[in-house]
Amino acid sequence: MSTGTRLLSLRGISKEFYGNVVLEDISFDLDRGQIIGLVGENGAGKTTLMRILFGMPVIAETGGFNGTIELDGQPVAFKTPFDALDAGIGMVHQEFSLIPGFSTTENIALNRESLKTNFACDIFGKRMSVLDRVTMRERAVKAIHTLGVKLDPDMLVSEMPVGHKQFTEIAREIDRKNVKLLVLDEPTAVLTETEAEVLLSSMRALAAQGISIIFISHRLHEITKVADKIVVLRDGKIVKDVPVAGVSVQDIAAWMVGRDVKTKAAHLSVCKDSVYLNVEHLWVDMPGETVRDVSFQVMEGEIFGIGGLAGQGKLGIANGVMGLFPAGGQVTVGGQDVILNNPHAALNSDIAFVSEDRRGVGLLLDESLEWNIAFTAMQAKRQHLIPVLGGLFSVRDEKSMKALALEYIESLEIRCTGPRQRAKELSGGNQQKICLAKAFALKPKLLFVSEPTRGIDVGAKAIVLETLRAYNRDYGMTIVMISSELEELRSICHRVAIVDEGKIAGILPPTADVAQFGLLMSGLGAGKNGDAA
Amino acid sequence: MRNVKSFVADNIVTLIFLTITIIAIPFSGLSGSYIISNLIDRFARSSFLVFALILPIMAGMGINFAMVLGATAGQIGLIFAVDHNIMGTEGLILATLVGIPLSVGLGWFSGQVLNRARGREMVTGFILGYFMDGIYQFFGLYIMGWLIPIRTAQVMQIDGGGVRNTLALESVRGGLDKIVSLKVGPFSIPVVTFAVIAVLCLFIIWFRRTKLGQDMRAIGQEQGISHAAGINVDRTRILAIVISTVLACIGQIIYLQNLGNMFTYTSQRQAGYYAAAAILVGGATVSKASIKNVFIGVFLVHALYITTPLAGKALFKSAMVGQYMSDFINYGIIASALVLHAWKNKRAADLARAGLRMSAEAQAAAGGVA
Amino acid sequence: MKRILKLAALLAAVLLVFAACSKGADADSAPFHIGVVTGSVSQSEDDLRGAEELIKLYGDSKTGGMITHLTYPDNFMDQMDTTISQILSLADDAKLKAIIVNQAVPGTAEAFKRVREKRPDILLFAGEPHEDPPVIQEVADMAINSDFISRGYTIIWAAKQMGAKAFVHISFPRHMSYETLGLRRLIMEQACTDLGMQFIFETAPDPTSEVGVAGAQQYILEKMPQWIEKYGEETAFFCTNDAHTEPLLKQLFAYGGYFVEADLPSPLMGYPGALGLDLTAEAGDFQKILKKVEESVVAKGGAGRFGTWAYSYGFTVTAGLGEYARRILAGETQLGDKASLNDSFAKFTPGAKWASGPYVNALTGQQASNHMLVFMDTYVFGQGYLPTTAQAIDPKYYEISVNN
Amino acid sequence: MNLRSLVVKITLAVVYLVLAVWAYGAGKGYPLYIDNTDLSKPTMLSVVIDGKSPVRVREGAYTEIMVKGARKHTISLVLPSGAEYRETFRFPAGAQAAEIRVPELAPGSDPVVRPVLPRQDR
Repeated sequence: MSTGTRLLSLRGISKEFYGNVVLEDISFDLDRGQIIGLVGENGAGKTTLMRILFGMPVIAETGGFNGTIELDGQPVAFKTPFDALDAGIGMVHQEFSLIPGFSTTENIALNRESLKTNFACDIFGKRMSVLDRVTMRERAVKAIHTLGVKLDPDMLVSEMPVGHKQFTEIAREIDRKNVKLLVLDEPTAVLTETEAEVLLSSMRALAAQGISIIFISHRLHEITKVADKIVVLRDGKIVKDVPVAGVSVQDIAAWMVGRDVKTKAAHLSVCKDSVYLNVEHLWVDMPGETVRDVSFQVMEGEIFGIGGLAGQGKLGIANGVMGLFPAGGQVTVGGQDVILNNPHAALNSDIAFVSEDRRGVGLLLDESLEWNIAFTAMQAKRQHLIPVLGGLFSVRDEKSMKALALEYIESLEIRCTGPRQRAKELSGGNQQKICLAKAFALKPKLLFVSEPTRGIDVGAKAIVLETLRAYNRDYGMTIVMISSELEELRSICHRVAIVDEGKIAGILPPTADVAQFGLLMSGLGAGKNGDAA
Repeated sequence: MRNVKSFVADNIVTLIFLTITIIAIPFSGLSGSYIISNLIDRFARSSFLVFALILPIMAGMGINFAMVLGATAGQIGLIFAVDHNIMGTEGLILATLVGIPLSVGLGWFSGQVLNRARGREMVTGFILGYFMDGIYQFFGLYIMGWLIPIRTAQVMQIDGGGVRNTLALESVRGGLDKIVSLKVGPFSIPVVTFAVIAVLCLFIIWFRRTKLGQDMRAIGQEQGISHAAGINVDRTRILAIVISTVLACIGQIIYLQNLGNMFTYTSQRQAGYYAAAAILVGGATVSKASIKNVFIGVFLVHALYITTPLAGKALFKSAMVGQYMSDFINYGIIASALVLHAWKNKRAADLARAGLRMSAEAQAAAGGVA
Repeated sequence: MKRILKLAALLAAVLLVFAACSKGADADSAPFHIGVVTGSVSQSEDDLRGAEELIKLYGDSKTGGMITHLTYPDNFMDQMDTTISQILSLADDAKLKAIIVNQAVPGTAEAFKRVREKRPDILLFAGEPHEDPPVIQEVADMAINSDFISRGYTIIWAAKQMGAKAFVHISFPRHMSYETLGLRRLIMEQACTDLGMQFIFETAPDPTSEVGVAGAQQYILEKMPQWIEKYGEETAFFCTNDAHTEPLLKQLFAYGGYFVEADLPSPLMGYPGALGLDLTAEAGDFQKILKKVEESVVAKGGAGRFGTWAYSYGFTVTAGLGEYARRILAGETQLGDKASLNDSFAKFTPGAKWASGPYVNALTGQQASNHMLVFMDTYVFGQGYLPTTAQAIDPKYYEISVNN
Repeated sequence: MNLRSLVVKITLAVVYLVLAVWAYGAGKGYPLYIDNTDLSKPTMLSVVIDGKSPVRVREGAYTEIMVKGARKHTISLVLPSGAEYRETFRFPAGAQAAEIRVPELAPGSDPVVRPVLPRQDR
């Protein structure tokens, strides 16, 4: 399918954000009619690379990039995405950018409508032209035909199945004049198996017509099926750039995750046999992290890890159980039903939650540390309050709040000037510790921690993980830890569940092969791989 | 059954007011011919103003309460025409010609402000209306008579400063309605006014088919996506408001030529309010409106305005309580329409969620644990 | 679209059904109906009580009587639409032959025009019009205002009869800039000169200014003793503002002095507050109210020193215009009969007579025969009616103008 | 295209202005004073101008009626007796207002339409 003529060359692309290197010396080539599979974990640099290719303003705003991009042998530097579009590069994003109330045709021709000028244009400009719907429909039909799929050109997007939306997006890019290169970012993530098959075959059809495709996906078997060659990114570097022939899904998963990390044998407590947390058919309507149907069990005294790629729903689980987003299903803790959609009820059932959104939900940034630590305990358990007038209302017990704060400042090694310092003056790692302290102050039997090490330095990371481990070991606290960092989960958890598309793809022991985790994340092997539960 | 339920839920606002009207009609004791002739009159009078709301709703800006600015421009045009003693249809044409440039300017201004108040367009528009009140009073009471001399005694305040409170529009009264007045049985139909309204309908239908109309529909649904597709969102929103403001200007002139009297400093305030009530009762929401909504809304709201005071009187045996009840209903319309709109939004979200729930439950029934 | 048509069809059907029904149930005996439109209790209670008095006399049209009563909206400045359609709805009744609007708020003239176009046979009366005199004169068969010009003379005349030697006029610039009030002050000054009395103008704070009603009343309370000391006890006081009236009366009872009548005279104006009377039991019955106020005034030693109109002006205008319309329709009199108009008003004010004169356009000097200025006899507590309406007023007073 | 657009815009602006000027000229109202003051035998009468709704003029009074434009106007007087006098007149050139004396019109003599100078006192 590759015609052998070079379309795109990336040479030595590097990019750093405020001293943080995200891309380092990226070079690869793409021929006409070639499909490249671009894979890598979250944060590996795929998104940044595509932003550079498209000339997104955010790149220039953060200091530009090094290296050169050549299109058709000519060096190009796009200032805006519109320049890239004009040069014949189309991009289909993971999130749909379709107007829901518009038909397929209207979306395909969005802002490129065929127009018929009239008298009013002479007065008020060409936006007064009337749409030429007949021509627009012809264009849409042609683009759909090129794509080789069945799409009703008159159907409203809001009434379409998800797959059709994806095709509409691609058809929109094809409808452009002289489109040479398509970037498809996780186009199959929302598709059913059959729909994905259709998409893959239409990708091949496009390639046959000389359109090159950069295909980003975490479904590795799709990559092996459709791509001509594969480029694996890890930590901002290209770790592999090979033709796809003979490469197995397991190989790619291992390249992606990296096989050189050895799991530390953790000092784990022994968990009891009784089930402490039981989740059945949980659904959560959390924007961007929809949980569709999740069931799992956590033993008393266990540290249970939940991993998976961003947007697959792992964050939704904790937020749903804690009542922060509309949810449904059955959740029992220690034999008691948890009333969903009611944060207060959740707190009262001896569950605490350390949110991934530290600054938004977790902390009262303008308040003192003692306030922050005692706040939830005060609200939920009415602790640290002195009743006045026979309990008619209460005042804060400053003394006990201070004692509480000092206790946690010491035990968690929070670096601060004292319990009266304001939360926003602390570093990220110390803020995270405050969040933990706040949760610990409730003396929960079950703790949900969401992304506890996100955005904090290595030293703080270690303390946070060690603290969790210690509370688990010393107090028998059951912990559900949600993290994007697989290694972290493997280093601390008894078992690790991987969430994919709002469902549990599988549960593995931390000692399982890293490639197995990679497969689960890639939407493969559900049920097939050793379920350790 | 499900269809009926869904139909009721989708048209709840319209149905509620239809029910109230149907109940009020017999109690009011008014004759059908009176109600119909009054409806014709009110229809001609106020439907143009209501049309001014369609485009901003289409562009996702909610109800343009800032249309009060356009109404003000129309009134300034009328003051000009009356002060210069331009009578009849010509007076209205002149008032419109004076009002249009003013309303374009004011519309551009309010479009700018509303762009800076994204997501809070309606309340900002409301406040803009009050802000305009101040400027307008300054203009009417101070600039007029000082910078712009007042030529006609009937326009001037008794003490000589500014435009008087109640302006008799005798010279332009019926300047549109009475060009051709068709008698059909007991009813007289202002043919030209209806023709103007028909032309406006055609304009709106045509406009929706233009590139600009398509862009407004697009940004009305998804600003971010439209922006990414290269549509100049800010400019399009401003244009929507400008057109709305100009239509409000013409609408107010049509309204006042029918009424024949103008409270110089308060008439414009009601413009946005009543138009909003009408379009909401007609089944429009703050995000979706059509010509059909305007017609149904104007019809229902005015049927209500005509009948409730008398129905209230008959029910409570007191003229005063009847008046209070009609006030209560009139003012309740917007509030309840907005509340019902919020309820509908919530229902839509619940419906979407129900899909999620059903799929989870279906899985559960199948005994499948992923 | 289809369902919309269905809805419309349904509504049209309902309209027609009820149109048919409402016509059928017509079994009343009254030869004609009279429509009365007033404000509500919160806006102008006396006007509304006048309409209720008419219903008491002639019955509600719903129950076979003569009177159909409606109210215009409280916020009539915002709802001209409603005012117009309320008045217009009266014309829907084929038996209705007269419409009385008191007070004729803005929109009345427009409504009258529309009624005329549909039903030229209906008599249109406007009480206390808010719109410009020429506007209302053009459309109404009769418009009624309080006669501020004649009273400029008669109040002074009455003060002299009661025994006053000086006349103090209390007001403030905002009121004095109103044409009617400013003109009356000039007429009063002239009348004082002619009747040999001293005229004094005193300024008091405007209750709508930042001092508020309380501040303005406090000012009167504090100033009155000084004024009475300065001008003597044989001085009559008059104020243009309602809020000033109560403290003025209070101090007059305490320190002496005369009070002829208020700007909008009624036994309810100022007296109940100044005397600490509770008149809820007597509401609407002016003879009882008058009696109770009088007893109290006499008890405080105010006999012969305090006056008022014995009946409320708003009440009498509503009821009197209704009576006048009824007489015309019944053929007992005809439109334009001044004596009958006065008599119609007097029917509701036993003991007090009314006088009326045509409105004169100050600019053109033209008389409007369908716009009457009316006033009634002054009642002096402990003494009885003064024949103010019987006084011949020198025409020169009508020629006084603010501009020269 | 650009030139064409410019021409269309200019034309539109011109049409706008022409329309405004026309409306101003054609719609300008002039007061007509109907003088009914010195009829030897006073009667109320109604005046119909240009077929509009009748205006009542009381005995011994004069009335101001606005007429639109300086073109030809038709005036007809209807006495209570039913007698009707109809007359057509053109507004005197340059006049700001005009006066019609009923006594001279009613008996059928030449219509007396007198130009009136602008009133200075307002």
